[in-house]
Amino acid sequence: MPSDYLWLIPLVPFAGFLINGTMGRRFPRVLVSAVALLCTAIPAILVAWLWIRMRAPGAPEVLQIVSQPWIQITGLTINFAFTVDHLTLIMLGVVTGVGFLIHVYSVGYMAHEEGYWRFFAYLNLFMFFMLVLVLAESFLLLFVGWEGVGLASYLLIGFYFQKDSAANAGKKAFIFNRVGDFGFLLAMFLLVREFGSLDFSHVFNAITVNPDWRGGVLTAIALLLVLGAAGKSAQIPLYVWLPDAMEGPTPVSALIHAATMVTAGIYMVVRCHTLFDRSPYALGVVAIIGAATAIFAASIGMVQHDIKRVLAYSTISQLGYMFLACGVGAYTAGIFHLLTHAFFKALLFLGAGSVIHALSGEQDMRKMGGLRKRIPITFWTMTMGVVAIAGIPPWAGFFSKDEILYQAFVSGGLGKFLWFVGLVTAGMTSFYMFRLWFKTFWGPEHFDEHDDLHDHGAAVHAHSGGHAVMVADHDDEAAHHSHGVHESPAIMTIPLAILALLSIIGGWVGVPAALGGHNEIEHFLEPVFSTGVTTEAATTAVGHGLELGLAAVSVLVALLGLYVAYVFYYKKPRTAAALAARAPALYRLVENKFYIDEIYSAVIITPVLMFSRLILGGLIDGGIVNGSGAAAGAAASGLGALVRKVQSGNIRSYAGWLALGAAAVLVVMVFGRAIW
Amino acid sequence: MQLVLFIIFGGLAVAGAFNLLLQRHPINSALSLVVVMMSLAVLYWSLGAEFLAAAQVIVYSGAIMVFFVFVIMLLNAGEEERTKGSRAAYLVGFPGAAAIFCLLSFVFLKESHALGSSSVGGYLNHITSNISEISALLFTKLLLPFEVTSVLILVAILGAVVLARKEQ
Amino acid sequence: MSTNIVALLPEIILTLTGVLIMLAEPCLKPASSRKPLGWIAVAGTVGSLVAAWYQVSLGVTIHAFSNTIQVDAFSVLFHYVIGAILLVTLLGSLDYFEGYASHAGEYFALLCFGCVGMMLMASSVELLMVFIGLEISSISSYILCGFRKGQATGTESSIKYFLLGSFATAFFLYGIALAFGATGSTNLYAIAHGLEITTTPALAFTALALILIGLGFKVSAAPFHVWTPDVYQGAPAPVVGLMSTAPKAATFAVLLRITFTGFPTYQHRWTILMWILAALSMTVGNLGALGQRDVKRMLAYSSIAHAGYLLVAFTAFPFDGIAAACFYTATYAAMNVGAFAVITQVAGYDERARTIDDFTGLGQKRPILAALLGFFLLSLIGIPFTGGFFGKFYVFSAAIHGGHVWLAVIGLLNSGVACFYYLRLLAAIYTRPGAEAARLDRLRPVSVPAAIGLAMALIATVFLGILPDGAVRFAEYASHSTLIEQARQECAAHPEDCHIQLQFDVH
Amino acid sequence: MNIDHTILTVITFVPLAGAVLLALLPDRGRIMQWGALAVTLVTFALTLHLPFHYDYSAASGSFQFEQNVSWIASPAIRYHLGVDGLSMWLVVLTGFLAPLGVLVSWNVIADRKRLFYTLFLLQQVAMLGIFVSLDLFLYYAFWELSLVPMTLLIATFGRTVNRRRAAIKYFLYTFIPSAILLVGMLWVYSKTGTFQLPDLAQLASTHSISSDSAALWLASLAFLVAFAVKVPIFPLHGWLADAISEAPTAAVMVLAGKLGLYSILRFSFSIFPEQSRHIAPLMIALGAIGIVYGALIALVQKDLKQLAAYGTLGHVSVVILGIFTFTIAGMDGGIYATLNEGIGGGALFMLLGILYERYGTYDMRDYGGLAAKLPWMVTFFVITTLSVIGLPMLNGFVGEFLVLTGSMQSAITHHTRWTVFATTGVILTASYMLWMIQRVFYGESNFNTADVAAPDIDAREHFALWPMVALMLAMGVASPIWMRAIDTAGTALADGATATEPAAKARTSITPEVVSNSTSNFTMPATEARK
Amino acid sequence: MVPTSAYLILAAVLFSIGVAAFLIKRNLITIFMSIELMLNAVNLTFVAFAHMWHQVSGQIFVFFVMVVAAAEAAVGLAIIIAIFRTRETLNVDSVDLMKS
Repeated sequence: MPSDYLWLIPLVPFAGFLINGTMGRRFPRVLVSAVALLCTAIPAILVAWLWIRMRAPGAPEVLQIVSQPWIQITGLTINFAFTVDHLTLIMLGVVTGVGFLIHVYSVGYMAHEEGYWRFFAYLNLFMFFMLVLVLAESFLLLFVGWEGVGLASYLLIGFYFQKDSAANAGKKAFIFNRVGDFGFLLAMFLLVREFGSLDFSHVFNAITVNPDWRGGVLTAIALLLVLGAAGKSAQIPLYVWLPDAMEGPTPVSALIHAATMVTAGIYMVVRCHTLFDRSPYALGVVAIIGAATAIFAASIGMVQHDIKRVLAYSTISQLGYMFLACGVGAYTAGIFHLLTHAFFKALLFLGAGSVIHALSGEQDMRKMGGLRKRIPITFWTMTMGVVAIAGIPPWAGFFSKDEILYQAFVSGGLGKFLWFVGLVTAGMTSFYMFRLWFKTFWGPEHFDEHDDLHDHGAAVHAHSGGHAVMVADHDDEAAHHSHGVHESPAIMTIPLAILALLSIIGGWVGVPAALGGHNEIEHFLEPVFSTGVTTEAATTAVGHGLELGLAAVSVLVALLGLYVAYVFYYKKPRTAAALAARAPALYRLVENKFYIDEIYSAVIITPVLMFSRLILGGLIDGGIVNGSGAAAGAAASGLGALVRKVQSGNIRSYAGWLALGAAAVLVVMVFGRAIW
Repeated sequence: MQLVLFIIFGGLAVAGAFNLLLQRHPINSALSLVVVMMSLAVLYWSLGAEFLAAAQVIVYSGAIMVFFVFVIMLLNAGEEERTKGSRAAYLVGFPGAAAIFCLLSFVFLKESHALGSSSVGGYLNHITSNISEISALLFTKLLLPFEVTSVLILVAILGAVVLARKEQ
Repeated sequence: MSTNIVALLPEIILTLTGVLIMLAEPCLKPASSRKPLGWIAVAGTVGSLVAAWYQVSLGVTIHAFSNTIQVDAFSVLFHYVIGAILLVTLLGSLDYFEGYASHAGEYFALLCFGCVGMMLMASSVELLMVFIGLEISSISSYILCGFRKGQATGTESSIKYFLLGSFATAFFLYGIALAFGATGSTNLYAIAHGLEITTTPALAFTALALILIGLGFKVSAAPFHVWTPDVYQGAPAPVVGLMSTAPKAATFAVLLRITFTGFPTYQHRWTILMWILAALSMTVGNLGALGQRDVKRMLAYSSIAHAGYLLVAFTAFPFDGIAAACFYTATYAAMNVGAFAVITQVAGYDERARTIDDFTGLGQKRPILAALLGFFLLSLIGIPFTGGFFGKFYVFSAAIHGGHVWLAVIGLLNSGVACFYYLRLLAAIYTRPGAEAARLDRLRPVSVPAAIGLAMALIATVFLGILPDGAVRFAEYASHSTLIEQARQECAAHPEDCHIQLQFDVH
Repeated sequence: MNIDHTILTVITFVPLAGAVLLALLPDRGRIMQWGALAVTLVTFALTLHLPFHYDYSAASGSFQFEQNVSWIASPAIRYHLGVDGLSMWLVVLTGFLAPLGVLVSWNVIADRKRLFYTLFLLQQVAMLGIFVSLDLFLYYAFWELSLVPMTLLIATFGRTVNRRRAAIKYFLYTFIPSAILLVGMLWVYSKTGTFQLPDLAQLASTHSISSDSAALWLASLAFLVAFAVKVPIFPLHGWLADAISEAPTAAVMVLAGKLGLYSILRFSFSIFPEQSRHIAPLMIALGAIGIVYGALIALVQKDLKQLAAYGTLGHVSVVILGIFTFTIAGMDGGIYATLNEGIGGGALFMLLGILYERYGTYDMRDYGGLAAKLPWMVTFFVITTLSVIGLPMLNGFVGEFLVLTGSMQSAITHHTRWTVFATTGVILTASYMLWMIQRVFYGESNFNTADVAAPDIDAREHFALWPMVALMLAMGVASPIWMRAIDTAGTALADGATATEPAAKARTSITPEVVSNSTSNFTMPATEARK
Repeated sequence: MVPTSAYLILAAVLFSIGVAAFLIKRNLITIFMSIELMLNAVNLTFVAFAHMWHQVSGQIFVFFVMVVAAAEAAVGLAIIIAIFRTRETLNVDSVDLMKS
């Protein structure tokens, strides 16, 4: 049958992983990268072809293939089954497309790293699991991908495993994801209990055929799924792992922690929209979590100095947007923003990577500035990204963000409030992005010049062990470069360019009717959200005027953010510090990320460890469990000593015992019945 | 008649026994044991066991006790010194002994009516047939024990030889 | 051949052997080895075993000497056990005295005579006969205990055993006297019959109580066990091997006959007593062994415990109980005599190895001896596929079938406690030897006869563990043979209510 | 001729023959290793006969490869062997682990090799015997026999000075309950007159073992406690940590789990069905607690083996939780998880052993940054870890998932709470395993072990480890191969198909008020909402 | 006319005194004598019962007891002599090398 090749989409990267993972160590770098790129290019091509096939008129809306059963017991069967609908198509596109670009970029970025083969093997492994995730036809298979990407991210974050911080970050990421999985698993158990199956089609059909089945256990399932999503997509309260994940190489941050993996949560929620539609309560929770995360993360992002962390918090906040969208039932908007965000955030990260590469490892924005002439391509491409995320038309970010805000506004209940939060967040976003932009590319140069760069770089790398080779390489680079700060090679800049382009035009697929477009993506996804018509109705009812008004407002807010950033970090660079000095406590609070990590460790981790060590390990295990056995032994030997005390060795005493025993026996025999 | 004999010699036996208990010198104990045996012989006779009475006098007080006295002399055992042995002997033993006695006598008294009482002399009033019956029984019905006793005595002799002979 | 001779054949052969040895002894030069005498004893033992086999091959119950002894499968079984024990002991101690000026001749003779007494006990149904047999076996073991007159411990164990033994014998006799008083006879069947019509039941209880006290002492059942550790510790190893098994077997035979044949009327009473004695013996024995360093002493306590296991069988229904007791006696004899045979080899006449530490490293120095000892210890613990396991299993299943679940619980918990000290010895054997293991180097190589003896014990233990079917059948046959005889006697007493089936499928 | 009727005997006693052979061979050079390896490989090959000739279509609860001959006339004991879906794979697993055990002991056991390998093979005999015997007496014989070689292995080849203490502790801990178990067995026999498991199961199903319910209760407890100690179940695990941290790797690989769990499934469940169901809530609670408890204590261990020991406690508790739900998913998952425990735990202990072989310490604080030096080692370690923490596509996940699914399905309301509690184990397990990985392999290299010249995994160890890894992947991806047989057994043991019947089928008939009250507490199971 | 029980109780008295003597006396020989005393008590019982049952078998039993007593005396005293040889004392309390 024709869609068998669906299998190839995930399996090819897996093959790549196997090849590089087992033999890569002995391969030359060229070969490694060739394998890796090939194994990501092929799926991309396949997806493109698939796309074409499914856009073709009369093409089935859903492709499904079922293969061997994976788990099969009486009463429950779980198959290896893939399904492709339009939602999947979009995800596939993002994953393979952006994924491929980032692979290309990595070839340049990682060129001098040791463990090159390892890196690409892991990347391919990630691609495999990510594709399984989006293609899965059952909750459990989705969970496979879900865990798999978690694993890949664990391995990649801990890529510089000699660095304790890196290893820690990897562990942290995995464990926080596990907390999410805890929810996901429980949701699946409940699903099995309620539906006896984990296939999407089966479950969702079962729900749709019971129109009056709302809330109840569905809410439970939905909330548990939300917990899972929060873990994967770094939402409150489980977002803390994402900033630390920046310990990984920058392409990893771009691919996994910006474009693809972290959006898995949103994808999952959207995939289960049938379920969520039946549980307004859960949806409300989603929306609130989203909004809260968005503004919270943005506020932290405003004061970070590490360029990658700024981007990380911005990612969290953007993911919050998407959650918000899902929460108000605007799944399309969520996916739309997911799409555009994939483009510009990937772009931003890669750009940041390029900057770091240029400064040979420097990540602190306070040590940057004035780079726009040194690395023009990076500058221009990154500018595109900044503008896009800031939400200035006609860049991609504007359309998707605006859609979300609009949908939030028109959704009843908390809608207005959510909209306001989103709006504020938009302002903050544009502020901290431009702050980054100004601090990095404008103003005086704070980075050290070429001559003493090495020691500095060495200093940087000494603490980040993995780069050792890179430093060495920079010496001879320095030989034929005029100065240490240099533009990245083409293999890195080309992906940047492409992504820049995408983050300009990417949004045009979703131009709302109000702006004279006709929201293709909406129609494209319609078969998936056949239930999403409600929001559609709202649009027409309210009319375009409102939509335009809101758009204008958000644009203004964005520009305001731009202006403030301009004033603070270009016009009068002191004002920021002055402002910070005005409210030092607040500033410190925000700069230290509201001490969330500390709170977690103080409230949860330390008590748990103490409890285990003292109560469980010491009292129960050492005391009761082992103590009881020892006590029994002591009692036995004590009695034994008693018995041996009788054995005084003196004949007369023995005779005494005999006499006593005799008397006892006589008593028993004579009065036996009576005393028995 | 019976009663008188019983009271006199029973009392004598008990007295002898107590004397054995109280005397500190083995010889005195031995002699008091002889007294007990003699008085028991009388009681045997009064119960119509004339043969046993004789045997008691000859074998027991004659042979065995002489043997005892002989060994006492041989090892010239003197006054037994009051070493303090184990307290268990007293703390445990005497209650035990007392209990044994009480239980036994309790049982005997309980059953005394069923046991009836006995008149002087045997149920056969001429001694010869008593002995003849004993011998008859001994060589017919209880032949085997009688024969086997020889083995017992053989063992005893062996033992005496093995144990008492000085290692060279 | 007259029935009397047939009935007494094994005993006669042994007696003659003993006498022959005593006659031969003076003919040998004082300095020369006494081994030949030992060989004579071995030959005699084999002969008596053959005779026992001949007896059982007749397949009928023989009453001889006007009902003083009764030779049935039951007594033959015990004859086998006692004879086998004697054989292993003799083989093990053939060259035990080599190089020591000692009365080896008398030793062999005494062993033979002692076993004559035990065999008589096993087959007699007349308390007088039992008493004589008991005295023969006891006196000979008194002497054997003190055989190494050099050591103070030897004579001490001898005197302890002697005084306390006679003390207990007095109780036993008293019991017989009262039994005689209650029933007017000392023949078990007569007693059984008399008890049904006796007018003085209390006397009968007391009689049985006193008899059980006396015999309880002989089998070292708590609370009459006090003598055991001291006596065993002081006595020579082979003698302990013998007297911890053979006299006990004989005494248990007597106990079985007295309780089940003589006093079945009062079973409801003595079951209680047996229950208590069993529980007490098991517990006391195992607990006492816990802290022991001296191996023989430890095994003494363990023998107390095993007496307890055996007493458990008395609480079961007659048929199961007797069968189980017979089987367990056999297995216990096999493994215990085996263990002591090994210890004899290791310790030797001069008691090189006394404490557990002295056995450290045996596994290195003498792997085979160590393996054998280990095996016997495992059997004593009751590890499956050894006789000890099936024996325990059989006994306790009988008890549980008799409804005494809690006794079984106590017993098996005890066997758990018991592991501890057996394992300590086992672990010592298999830990790497230190400097103290030097004395093990002076070990003589195991002589051929000793090896044969060990092999016999080993084979018996393994066989009883893995293929116990035949043994079980024989035990059941024995049990049946005595019970059926009892039934016959009752029929003779009052023929009206006589309903018993007189055949039992031997195979 | 058809070997099917004797194959089990052959499988069981080939190692015995091997043991005897080794005992006779001279202990020179590598004779012992090669001999043991050959024997175990042959045994493994023989065990493979079972899955290939197993009749998967046979009715559930029926035994195959049976051999049933009279052994002892009275008490009626028969030499009765046979396997079903429950025991077959356990037999194969036992056969599979043995050669690996030999391989990992290859150099570690330097002297007294003969003793070691003889005991090792005897241990295998006992375990195989336990899995194949269908006669209670025979089973018990093997059960007790299995104690001896293990105890001697610990006492003789233990790691530290208190090896003897640990050995005796292990022995007593398991022997005393077994003694009580014997009483229970004998009681059952005295009531029924048979030791044959099928007959007993038959009688039990018709409630005709005994009418005395109190006695039945005691007997069932006697069985359960004995098994629970062997497993071990939560409060009864006193021996585990000591025994594991002392015992040599090859012994540890087979120390915990299988035997006890199998015995519960086979004997407690079929002889005391009602009692087992009545006590299920307690056992489920203990299982759930055990999961979290083991994980939490493992979290704070400094000693790698202690950590693994408490981890083991957690994993066997998962099985307990599963099987006592009496749902099909729980049963199948539990049995599957038993196999996984053997493989995952075995692999983990092998790796620890290999590590110890290199560095001579189990103390985490002496390790660090080994990943750079031992790439293969870290690879195996990570894979094993992932299997242990239940990453999908590896074996651990399938069992764990089914178990928890089952416990969520099981018909008693408050199980939902325990399920949630137990599921937290997912987090904690990951925590301590990753913590260990990081402490040992990542970060700066530790000065205690930095200068030790340690080679990476060598060929022999590759031979030992690859089968494990391959099996982890295979059992994670292609579980039906194993599940086919297991499912028949699981279905026979579980409470029929009711528990797995999905609620949605009945949803159409839901009345509004029921919906409203099921809204009020959503943990209420479908089974109730249905009426 | 004396009730049989009187004889029995007399025997019991003697027996108990024998037991007590065994417990009290220090000298091995004396202890041995107390055993003889106990045996005599038993004999008295036998004779009394023999008289009661009009059966001589009881008397014969006594006869055998005497024989056995003689044998025991021979062995016992031999042992005592051996003891005396090894430790030059007859005090029972000094015979406790082996204990616990």
